[in-house]
Formats: sequence, structure tokens, C-alpha cells
Amino acid sequence: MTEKKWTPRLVAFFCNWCTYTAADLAGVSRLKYASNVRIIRVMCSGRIDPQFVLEAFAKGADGVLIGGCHPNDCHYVEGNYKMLRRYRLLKRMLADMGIEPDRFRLEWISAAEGEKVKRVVDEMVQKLTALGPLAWDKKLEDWDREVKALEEHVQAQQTTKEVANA
Amino acid sequence: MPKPKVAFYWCASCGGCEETVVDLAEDILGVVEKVDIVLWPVAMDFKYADVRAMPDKSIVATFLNGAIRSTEQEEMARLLRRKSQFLIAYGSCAHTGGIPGLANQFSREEILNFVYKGSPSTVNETGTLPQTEFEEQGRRVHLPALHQGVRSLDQVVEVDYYVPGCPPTPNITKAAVGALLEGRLPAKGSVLAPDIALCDECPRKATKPTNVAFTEFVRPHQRLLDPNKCFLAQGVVCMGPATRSGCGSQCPSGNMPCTGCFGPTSRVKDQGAKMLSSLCANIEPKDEDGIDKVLEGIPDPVGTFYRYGLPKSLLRRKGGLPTS
Amino acid sequence: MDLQRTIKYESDRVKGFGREVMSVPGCEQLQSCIQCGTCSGVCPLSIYMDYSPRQLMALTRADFKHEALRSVTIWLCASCYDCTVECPRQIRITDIMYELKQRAIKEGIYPKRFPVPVLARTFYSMVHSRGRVTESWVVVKMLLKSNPLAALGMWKLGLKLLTRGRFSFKMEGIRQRDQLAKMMAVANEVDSEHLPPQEELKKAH
Amino acid sequence: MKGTGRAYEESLLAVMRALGVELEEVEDWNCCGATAYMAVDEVKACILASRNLAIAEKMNNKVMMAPCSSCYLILNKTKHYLHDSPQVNSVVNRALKNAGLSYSGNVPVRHPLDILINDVGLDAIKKQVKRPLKGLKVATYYGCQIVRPYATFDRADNPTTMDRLMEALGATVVRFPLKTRCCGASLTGTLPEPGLLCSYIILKEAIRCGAEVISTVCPLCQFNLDGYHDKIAAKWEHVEIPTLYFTQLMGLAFGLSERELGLHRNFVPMKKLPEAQPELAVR
Amino acid sequence: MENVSQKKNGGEQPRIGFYICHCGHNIASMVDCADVAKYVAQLPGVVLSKDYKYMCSDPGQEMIAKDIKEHGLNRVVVASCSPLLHEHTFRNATEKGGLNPFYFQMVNVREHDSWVHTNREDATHKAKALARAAINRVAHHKPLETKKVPIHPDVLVVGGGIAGIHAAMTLANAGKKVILVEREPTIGGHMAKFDKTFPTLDCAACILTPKMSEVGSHPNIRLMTYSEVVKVDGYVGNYQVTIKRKPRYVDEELCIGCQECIPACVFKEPKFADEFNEGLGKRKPIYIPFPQATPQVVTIDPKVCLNFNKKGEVSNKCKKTCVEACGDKNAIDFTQTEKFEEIKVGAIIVATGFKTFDARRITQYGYGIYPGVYTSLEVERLVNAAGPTGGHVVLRDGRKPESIGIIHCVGSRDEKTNRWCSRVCCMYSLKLAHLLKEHTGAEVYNFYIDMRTPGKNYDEFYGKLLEEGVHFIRGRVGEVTDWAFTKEEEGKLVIRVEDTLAGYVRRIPVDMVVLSVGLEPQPDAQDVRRLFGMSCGGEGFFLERHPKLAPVNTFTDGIYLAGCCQGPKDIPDTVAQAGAAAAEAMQLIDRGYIEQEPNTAFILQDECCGCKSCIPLCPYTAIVFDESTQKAIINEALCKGCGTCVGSCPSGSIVQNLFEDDQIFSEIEGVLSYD
Repeated sequence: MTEKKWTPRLVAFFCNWCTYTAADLAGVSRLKYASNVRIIRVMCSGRIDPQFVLEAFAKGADGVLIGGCHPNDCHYVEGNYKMLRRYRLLKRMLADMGIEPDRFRLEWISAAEGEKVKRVVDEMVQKLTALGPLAWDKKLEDWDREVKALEEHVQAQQTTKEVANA
Repeated sequence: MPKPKVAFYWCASCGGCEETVVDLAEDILGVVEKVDIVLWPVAMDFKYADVRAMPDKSIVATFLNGAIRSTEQEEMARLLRRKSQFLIAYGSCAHTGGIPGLANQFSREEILNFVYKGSPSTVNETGTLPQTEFEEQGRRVHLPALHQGVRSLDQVVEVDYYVPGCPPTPNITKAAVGALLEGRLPAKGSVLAPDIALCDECPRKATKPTNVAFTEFVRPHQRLLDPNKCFLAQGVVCMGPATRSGCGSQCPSGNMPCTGCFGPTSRVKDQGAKMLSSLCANIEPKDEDGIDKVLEGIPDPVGTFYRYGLPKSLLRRKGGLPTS
Repeated sequence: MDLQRTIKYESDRVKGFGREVMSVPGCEQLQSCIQCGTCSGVCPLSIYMDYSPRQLMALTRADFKHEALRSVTIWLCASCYDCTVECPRQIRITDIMYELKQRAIKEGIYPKRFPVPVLARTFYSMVHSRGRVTESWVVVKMLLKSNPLAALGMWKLGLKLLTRGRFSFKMEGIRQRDQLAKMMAVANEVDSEHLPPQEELKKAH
Repeated sequence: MKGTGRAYEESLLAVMRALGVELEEVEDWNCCGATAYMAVDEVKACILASRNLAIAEKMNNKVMMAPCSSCYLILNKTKHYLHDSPQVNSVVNRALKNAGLSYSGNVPVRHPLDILINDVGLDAIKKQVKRPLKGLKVATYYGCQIVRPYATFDRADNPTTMDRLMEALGATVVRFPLKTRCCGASLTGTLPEPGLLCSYIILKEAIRCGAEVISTVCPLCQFNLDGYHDKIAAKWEHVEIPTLYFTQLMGLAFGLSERELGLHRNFVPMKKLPEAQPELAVR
Repeated sequence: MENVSQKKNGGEQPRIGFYICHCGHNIASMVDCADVAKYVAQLPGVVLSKDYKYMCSDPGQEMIAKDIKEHGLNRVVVASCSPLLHEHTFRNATEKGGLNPFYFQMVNVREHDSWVHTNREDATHKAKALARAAINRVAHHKPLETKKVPIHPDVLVVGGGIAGIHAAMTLANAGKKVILVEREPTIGGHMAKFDKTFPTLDCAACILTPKMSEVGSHPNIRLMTYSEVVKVDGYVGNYQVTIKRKPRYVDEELCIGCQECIPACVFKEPKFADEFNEGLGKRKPIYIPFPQATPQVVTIDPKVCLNFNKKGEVSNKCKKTCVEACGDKNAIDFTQTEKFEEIKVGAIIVATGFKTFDARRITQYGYGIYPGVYTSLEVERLVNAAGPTGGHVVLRDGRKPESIGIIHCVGSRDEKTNRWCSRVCCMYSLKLAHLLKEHTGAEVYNFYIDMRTPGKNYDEFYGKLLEEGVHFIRGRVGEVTDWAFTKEEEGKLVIRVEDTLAGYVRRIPVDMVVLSVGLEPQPDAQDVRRLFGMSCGGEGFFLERHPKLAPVNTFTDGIYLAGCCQGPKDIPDTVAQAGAAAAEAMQLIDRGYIEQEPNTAFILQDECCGCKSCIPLCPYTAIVFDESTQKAIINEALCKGCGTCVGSCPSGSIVQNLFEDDQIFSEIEGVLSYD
């Protein structure tokens, strides 16, 4: 890819009924917001498995945004509460793992709140830009390099030995 | 025909896994007469040179326990990989990083400083830290270096099978060895334990109510635990639902909750995340404060949900630590 | 009678003036004015204004700087905030009035001997230097600067005040004037950053 | 408040004393700048006010009481600006810092009315009433700046705190539609015609509504409604009605002396003073 | 012990076809479609990659079908608009090509990309990332069957105003069985209170009441007045609705509407505020709201009837002269109590209407302070021949007004109250101006911000009013007070306003002030919204599914909107919308069945350990524990496919069709892998 300056990568999981629709509304109303966000649709915020959040970070997301229906408005009655509960502990755990709280956010956005999609995404992109890259994927690569190095080294030794034996 | 050669090796481990081999008790004799143990540092004396001298793939199976923490361990892992037809990650540390894997929350420096200087029981006026090489009567001595982090075996070399557990129980060890000798082996990369969670075989299964609405979480030492009732029903975090069975639910039988040493099922990428998800979803309160109040009962989520699996979790290691 | 042109050409506008005003904290809402006239409708002083508050808003938004700054309206505003509270678009009209007053004073465009700005300045300078005001002096100064004749008209009231001990000529002031000065120093440097460019000022005169 | 508003200060202190409310003058306070100052430079006005706020905070009092409507407004406005506008905030804080001061925004700025009604409470006030203002018809005049633009403790469109207070003193509150209409403020001095008209309208209407006295909360209002009767008479018609600070009326009801309350400083004298209740008279 | 990931979608190699739509300029202007197609072409598994002007057009769909056959595609990805708009279209196209429709994945590059971004490079970049995600994802797709569920043929209409009436009639005349629920004792709603209707000035009663009685007597309509919907269960095509019947203490079957009971009441004079006349008139405890009320049944108000105590319990303190008067009809029944009835319907039309703005909220206009100030609805009753004054416009003090001021936009276009324009006020204010002038010959002033008369013959009506000599002053009124500054103001209400066109502030003394109050959502709109699982817009009106393409649909299938509950509108628009809603309901019912998205979840029986963690999480109790197998199972019929249980299964043993873990993981990887 062409060398362009770093901009944060924000992965968003939106529920089909409220937040995804709100994002559509934002589109229909031609609101403009940061293009860094990548929206993934699920039927309900209750479907969002903490594994998805970790995977997103591990694969190089700088931030993860979760959007669901407002309390009492969940299309599936209570899925959003389930997510809220996971969110509270997951956020704490991520902090323990060295991921800043501002990188992970849960927002209730109703189908009518296209404006809010814009606001929340822009706010978050702004914060992420300030925080700088998380680049967990790169971290893991670097870390693997540590053992790669030795592998090469060992191979080198072996070959020299074999040469000597021969 | 010659007996198949078998090797046992240990890396970053407590030795518990070696114990289970011994725990095979009289059965070990059965094993011994069927196989020819070519390497077993804990029991007999071998030199690396001997191993190097072996022809490649001459060992049928190597049971390697312990995580990979040092250059030496890594080197041996690679060496044994070359010498063995089957490399078997034996025990939680080799399988998912194990208890040593929790060190992935700290940098190597933090750990060395604490262990050799900080810890209250240490006396070390000169503040000497482990060296990788030094002069001794004019001889340069080289020592293995500690890696930045802890790895499971398959994060260093290719692994054929996994025998989970901290330590693996005699029965699954036997099953594994048996399978190996009789050549009835599942797909490469499989974990040699049932691919179903522990509750399936848990004696307390029946006492799990259909609606555990958690109003609090307590840790085993905080409460006198009912020896027959499902731990979750008592508000104690039990990793059973997120952990492979096959251990014969020894901990629950000993009135201790499962802590997850057998690792996740094949359908789960991250054991901790899954357990967290299911526990949290079932919390009673709906408001943030109420939820947080309940969650105060889980003061150390990483230590609770990744006790044996941090290096194999999706994040593997705390962020912001030096990588090399 | 002498006629004067009322048509406005683009050259009569000071382009960007409106935007400038609307960029001041508190004045942003002006953009959304729908010219409904509520401000004028509630303004107790609109009766005497040359431009009604609504018109002033329109002039400002349309960059008619000179008209806006020269109007008597801004000096008639008694800051009762009725317009601000009633405005259906939540435009903080009173604050915009302040903004316009400030600009008028900065650029020195207001009717000669017009007492309100004089009072403002006298008050301002006295507070600036002493930290407090002595009403008596403010009034006296104000009157002398603007309209000495009116001063005569005021003597009766002044006397009444004196007899009732409500009017003392003892100069008030705060002790730590240096402290206040320090604070103002900061403001001044910021101020100079904000000052409109010279040619702007010239145009205004 | 040593000047035209003197009577307000005197009566306020007297009344608060009677109610056992501790007051402490802000050390070396400076003028808040009032409307005139805002007209010259908003930021500086904020800086001026912020100095008072900072000092008040330093003296660690629970609340800062601003009896003058204008001060009350400017101080509140400053608080809002500091909160809403990062620009203003940064300048002001730099200014404070430069003078070795700081303001965190913790000290609320409140008006005596607010404190009397919501903290002291009407019951406590009723207890102090020695000479109920029986049958005295009062027009409660709030003026602009204590309810606008920040209607903090009362409604902007139809405030009632003073009404309730007056009723607690035993007075009759007349329906007065111009409660919050502007008195003309400083215009009375600068541009008499429009300024005085405002005052005239209020006085006229108060009389039409059958009031015997106007009670006010602001030195400037009091001055305008009290000071210009002959001028108004000259321009329009003779509309004479006494204008007292609400604190003066309270004082009277509490049975304090006219002198303590600075009643002698008012131009239009209170003709009808409340009679001492025989059973209460002896103290 | 096998490794699951290998087993997934039986080894068959994906052959993916990718299409990106220009959508005219909508997408192409901000996204370099050709470039995206080029990028996707080289992704693993992609056989062909095209960009095309309009994918949703017939040729576009044909192309997909054709390519599937010619290139042996087994997966299709289309990047265009929102799946909520066209996913169905392209699934059909995929099916036409002979593939299972669920081998399709859609990428939203319009609503989520081209329309919301401003930099072409970034937007294109994003489109590629999203496309990549879909390519990854579709490889994991599996063939699925949509479930067909039969639909209950009856329709519920909630609200008996003109919207509900028209919708009900339309359906009933088409032979559908309709249940019409109205919370008041009679249908008719606001329209029944109006005198004339703009711009034609035909009398509201004359055009409405025939429709009302038709509804009352229609064989296909079951009318439930004085009733409220309290519970809605089920899903599109099969709703179970619980309706509360409030006791009116009169048997609807037995009462013939002779109304002999009313004069017989122990209260000789009517003395209780009459809701129908906006409190301007009085009624008795036993009453009928207005002569043409439907049903023609009296109602007893327990709050004021002597036969009830304060708590509203029957006290039998009254002589019950009404019962005597009713005689052997025995229609009056004090033993009635609240009843709940459950009905089954396939579709629901919500037409719960609006509430007028409470003028008290704007104190400076003096409503409730000065008796001379009225709301527009009150005036409708005042000018109405059947109204409290028999159509004579007299003030509360009995005077005939000589000058009248009508203030527009009261509680409209105002950030402090309601932000929106209520759309009808300008026109009804003109109408009232005309009627008031006609009735009183007074000077009439209209105070408006902007005169909004868009509609057939509306502006002509405005012209007519101008000719009638009604004064129009462009300016929002500052205040209405009763204090006089000049002689002519004494004893009058004074309107202070800036005549913005003349450029003067004016004080205008009048005898009567009419406040043209705006329309706002019903106070209980939020509860109703939850009841039916709808959404509300920011202002609180019910939200339509799409402002242009689905104006009467809601986000819940089978629930439609009609009338002012969706937003302010006049009678013509309301009736049109009611018709549209009826048509939507009909097309649903006449299809006879609905296809359910197969996004349901199922539990892998071999893998489930029976930990029961999922069971309490299901809001539809679709998950049960099978004691025999000691495992949890999902009842597919009850599962609505939220996936909460899937996200929470600690051993990953629950799978949600269309949203499998692998599918989402690969999507995550996809959006992040492009950089």
C-alpha cells in the first residue's frame, strides 16, 4: 500500500434494529463523519461475543465501538443489558491488559439518532488519534520475531556443524 | 522388532507433569515394557549431545511439558521437534502457556527485578541479576537467556497433539499413550480430551439451577462451600462450562471450582472471553452501578479467566511491554 | 429634503464580519435566526431603537458592519436578557449586543458625546485601574465627557443622594491592584491577538 | 454597595443577622464589571469576576452570595463561560495563575432570595416576624438579571420566590404582570428618555395593580424606581409609590428599627408602616 | 476430538462473484468503483469482479444470475446500498442463478460510505476494506431455508380518529375482519370537534359522521370503544393482543341510545367539565359525548356519579333515577368491572393520533391567566353550531369580541417547546380567521412567522382571506398583557409584536386572543411505542421505516402507521396515509404467509455440556433443558434470532445461522486486513 500517514482503525459492532439503522439514517441525511469506522452488523448487541472485541484488537483495531438500542428499547427485549454487563467487566479486563479505556466504548443509539452516530464516531476517532496506534497485530509480529531469530540462529549453527562434519 | 523410542522433556514447568507420569503407578511398567525411554531428564541422566546425536525422527513420540520461557527451552523444543515423529504438548503449560503464562502481564525486567531484588524474602546486596555470560577462571560461561514472554509450545514449533491438564490426569495420559501405541490417532493438532465442557461429567451438574441470576461473586476462601451444590449456584466462579472435560472433574470432587486447566473446546478461540461473556450475561442487575457492584467479586479478571491460558488467548500478552 | 441612497451594493458589506461575530463564544446561534421578531417584540427599549434587534441581527449576519456598529440600538440595550430568554432559536441576543458594543468601542465608531459608551469606558477604566468604582465619580466624569449641560440637570438628584448618604465622593479601590493588573496583563496579550487588522479599522472610520 | 445601594447592604446584613446566617465579605473584592464592563471587553469582565470567585473559593465558604442582580448575573455568566468555552477558560485560568490565584468552579454563586427561601426556609423566617405586614399591598418586582438568562432558583417567565416571602411576612401580594420587566437600568442616567420610560411604566402599572409598595432585589432597580419621581412627573405624570428592598420589608416585619434598615435613605418614604402586634410588642 | 474449523462448509472451494454498484453518482461520485472491483478481483476465491451503474436494476440482477451459471459461481457479494434496503433483491437474483439465496453477502458502501464521507480516497479505501470483509465472510456461508409461517387474516386498528376510521373502512370493505380499538367512549377523534375543514370549508361533522356510523354498523368491523391495548405478543402475521375494556357501566348491547337516562339523572343541571367541548361546556355524570357519537351508547363517569364513592367503588348512595329511566332495557349495569380480552391478528395499524400543545407552557401569552385567551381547539367549539354556545362567539364574560388576534406557531418552531412546524396551524388559523370574521365581524389580526400554505387550493385560500380584509402581521408575538399604556388599550388585551414587514414594534389591543397551538405526540407515545416495538423520532412521533420508500411501515414487520402519530399532517394527508397503511396490511395478509429470516440459533447436541447458562438469557423462553439428554435445546419456532445465547455459550456450542462465529471473525479480519 502507498505510504500514507497513520489514521486510527475503528471497528464498530452495531445492532440491526437501532444503531445500524441509525447509521443508515446518518447516510440518508448525508451527515459527514470520519471514514475510519468499519461497521459490522449483528442482529442484537446481545450477540456480540467478547471474543469479537478481542479479535478486533488482536487483528489491529485501534478502537472498538459497540452500538445497541437504548435500555428498554431492545428489539429483543433485553439483549442490550446482556451486552452492557459484559462491557463493564471486559472494559476493566482490557485495562488490565494495557488497552486504554478510551479505545473501547458502548453507546445506546436509537434508529432515530443518526446525529449521534456521527457524534460518537467522530469523538472516538478524535480520541484514538490522540492515543496513537495500538497496533496489537504488529506487537504480536515483533514478539514472534524473538523466536524466529533463534530459529535462524540454530539453523545456521546446524548447517555450519554439518559442513564441519563433512 | 525394536521398541518404539519415547522421550519426556520439561521446559518452564513445576514438575507436576513429571509426577503424573509417575502417577501412572504400576501402569508405568506396562508403558516401560512397551516403549524404550530415550530421554527423561527428571529420572535419568542425558546430555544434550546425546540427543543431538540421535538421527532425525528417530524418536516416535516426545511428551514435552512446560511453557517456553528461555532460549534453552526453545532450543530443546526445536531439537526434539527435529528428532521426533510426534511432538506432544503435555500439560497446560505446553498446551496453553499454563501458570507461567500469567507472567505475560509483566516485562522480563519487572519480573527479574522483583524476584532477585524486590521480593521481601530476597537477600541480594550486590543486586546481581542473572547473566547470560560471564568470566569464570578465565573461561567464558554462556547461560540461556530469558525470553521477553512466555509461549505455549505450538507458538515455537509445530505440535502434533495436545494432552491438557495441570497436570494431565493419569487416565488421559494412559489414553494418549495407548492411542499412540495402537496408532488410532485423531486429526493432527487435536487435543486428546473430549471436546465437550466439564459440566457434562460434573457430579454437581444436576444442582445447577436453570436461572443463575448472579447477585454476587465470591471466591472459594471467602465462604464455606456446599460440597454437593453447583459452584455457580453458590456465586463462585467455576470455569467448568468453558473448559474441556476429561479430568474426571477432580477439583469439583475435592470441593474446589474448576479453574480451567484443560483449556477451551475446539469451538472457542478465547476461553476467558467466553467465560466472562456467559457469567456477565447472567448477572441480575441492569444498571451500571448494580452491575459493577456484583463484578467487584471478580477483582482480577485476567487471573481468573486466563489462569492457564494467557499466552494462547487472543491478546496473548499485556500491551506496551517490550517485545524483543 | 435631502435624499440619500438606501440601496445596498456588495461593496457596502464588510465580508466576513458576520462570520467573525458568529465565531465568538455565545454568538454562534445567530446563524439560525429566522427573523421572527420575538426579540423586538419583547424588548422594552425597542420603542426607541433605529434598528430593531431583529434588524440588527439581520444586518450583522449579512455583513453590514457599519450600519450595525453605528446603530443606536446596541447602546439602548439594557441587558435585560428578555430577548435571549424568549428567542425561539435560543440566540443569545444580549451577548451579541455586547459583542457589537465591544467592536464599536474598539473601533471608536459611536455618536460623539454619546453617553452610554462613555459611561462604559469610564466605568471600565476606573475598574481597570482601581478594581472598584465610585458611582459618584463615574457619573460626574460621564456627564462632563458627554454632555455637561445634563450635569446641571442632575445636580438636584445628586444633592438628594448626598443628604441621604447614598452618594460619597470618597474614592473606592481594592488593595491588591497589582494582582488585578497581572491578570489584565494576560488578557491584554490575548486581546492583541484578537484585534482586527488595521485596514479593517480604517474602513470603519 | 457603600454608595447608592447602601441601604440594601445595611438591611441585608441586619436581616441575616436576625436569622443567624453568617456572612463574610469577600476579601478585597473587586467590582464584577457589571453590564457596562461587558460592553467593553467580555473576556476581561470574566477575568474580573473570576478574581472574586477565586478569592471566595480560597476563603472556603460554602456559597458565594451575590445580592446585586448584576453581580449575580456576571458571576454566574462567568461560571458558564468558564464551563462552556475552552477559549475563555484558558485565558481566565492563565490570568488567575499569573496572579497566584485559582478557581475550580466549586463555589456556587447564589442570590439572597434563593438562600432565604431554599436554605433558611419560610418557616424560620415566619418565626422571626414580630410585626406582620398585615394588609400591606406589595408589588414584587424581580427585574431582569436574577431570573434571566439563568433561571437558577426561580422561573424566568413568572418568578414567585419573593411573592412567597412577602406572604410569609404577612403582606398581600398584588398580581403584577411587569414583575420581570426591565427598569431601564443605567439608561436612566445615560439616556433619560427611554430609561425613565421603563421605570415610569413599572411604577404606573404597580399603582394600577393597587400596590402600596414595590419590593425589589437590586440596587439599580431600587434607585431607578425610587430616585426619579420628579423627572418622571415632569415628563409624563406623577406616579409616586415607595420602593423598598425586600430585605427592608423583612426587617420591618422582624421589627428592626428603620435606621438599621437604612429606611431614611429612601426618597419616597413608606407612609404606612406595620403596627406592632400588642402581644408581640413587648420584647 | 475432531478439529471443527476444517469441517466447515464441506471443503468445497468458494467461487465468488463480486459486484459494486455505482448507484448513478450516489456511490461512484465518492468511491472509485472500478478501483474497488480491481482490488477485489485479486482476492482469494474471487472468480469475477465487476462494477455496474445500477445493480438493483433488472439488467443488474440478470447479470448476477447469468454469471452464476456461466462462471459457475457459488458465492455472490454485492457492494451497494444498505442491506435493509436491497438484501432481498439480490438474494432473489442469487436464487434465480440457481444458488441458495444465502450464499449472498451485501456490502453497504452508500449509507455507510459514499454518503457520509468527503474524501474520495478514504471512501474508496473504506469500500475496499468492507468488500474484503464480505469476501472473507461469504466463504463461510451455508445454504439455508427460509421458514414460511401462515398469517392470521384479521387486522387490528388502534385509534378511532379519522385515520383509524378510514383504515378500518378500507380493510373492512375489502372483506377483511377488523378490530378497531378506541380509548374514548366514542370514535371520531379530533376531527369530530372541528367546525369546518380547510380550504373547502365543508363542515367536518357532515363528512365524518356518516363514516362513523358506517364503522359502527359494518359487519366486518368489531368496534371496541372505551378500551385500550395493554399487551402485544407474537410476531408479524401472528400477534396476540390483550385489550383492556374499561367499564362504562352501560351494556353496549342493551343500550339503544335513546338517552332517556340523561335528563333523568339526579343532577338536574349539567355541571361537570365536558371534555368534548374542551371544558367550555358542561355535562352530567351519565352522558354521551356528542349527538352523533359512535357507538350510540351512554357512559357513566364514576369520578362524579353519586353512585360511586371517592375510591370509585359502587356506593349505591344514589337514587339511580337513570336506571328507572332505562326501564326494562336494563342497559345500566353498575356491576361492570375492568375486563381483559385477548385477540389474534396478523397485522396492526397504529393510528393513535396527537395531542395539542398545552398553551399554559408559554406564560407570556397569558393562557389560563386572562379569560380572553383561547386555544384554537376551543375556538373550533365556539364557532360550532353544536358547540357550547350554539355557534355564537362570545367571550367567557359574555361580551362579543370586536377585535381578535390569532397567534400562529404557539408551541411550534420553538427550541424551548417544540422544534418542528406543526404543518396545519397556518391553514386552520386562516380558517378560524375567516369563521371568526364571519361570526363576529370583528377586526381579525393574524400574527405569523412564515405563512405556510402548500397544498391543493391552500394558497388560494390565503388569497381569499387577504381579500376579506383580515390583517396579517409578520412577526412572532412577544407578549400578551392586560396593562394599558394608552387610552384605547384600557380594558383590552395588548399584543406586543414587531411588524417585521413594516419594521415597527406595535402594541395591538384586542378583546380575544386565539393561540394556534401546535401538534405534539400523545403523552403516552413512549409506552405505546414499547408496546408495539416501534421507534420514535427525536421529537417523539413514531418513526417510519423509511422516510420515502416505507412511510407507513415501522421497523417491526406487520405494524403500520397512519395519521398524526407519525407526525403532524392535515386531514387529506391523514386519509391518504391511512389508505396506504390499509393497503400494506392487505398485501401482507393476502400473501397468506411470511418468510422468516432463517437467522435462528441451534445447539450442537453432541457438544452441549448442559451448563444451562443460555437458558435464562432467552427473552422468548425458546431454550429448554432436555432432562433425558441432559442438554439444552432451542425451539426454532420461538427463536427470533437475536443470538444472545450464542454470544454467551461458554463452550461455543450454539450456532446462529447467518451470524456464525466464523463468519463474523472472518469479517473482522477482513475489515482490518486491508490497509
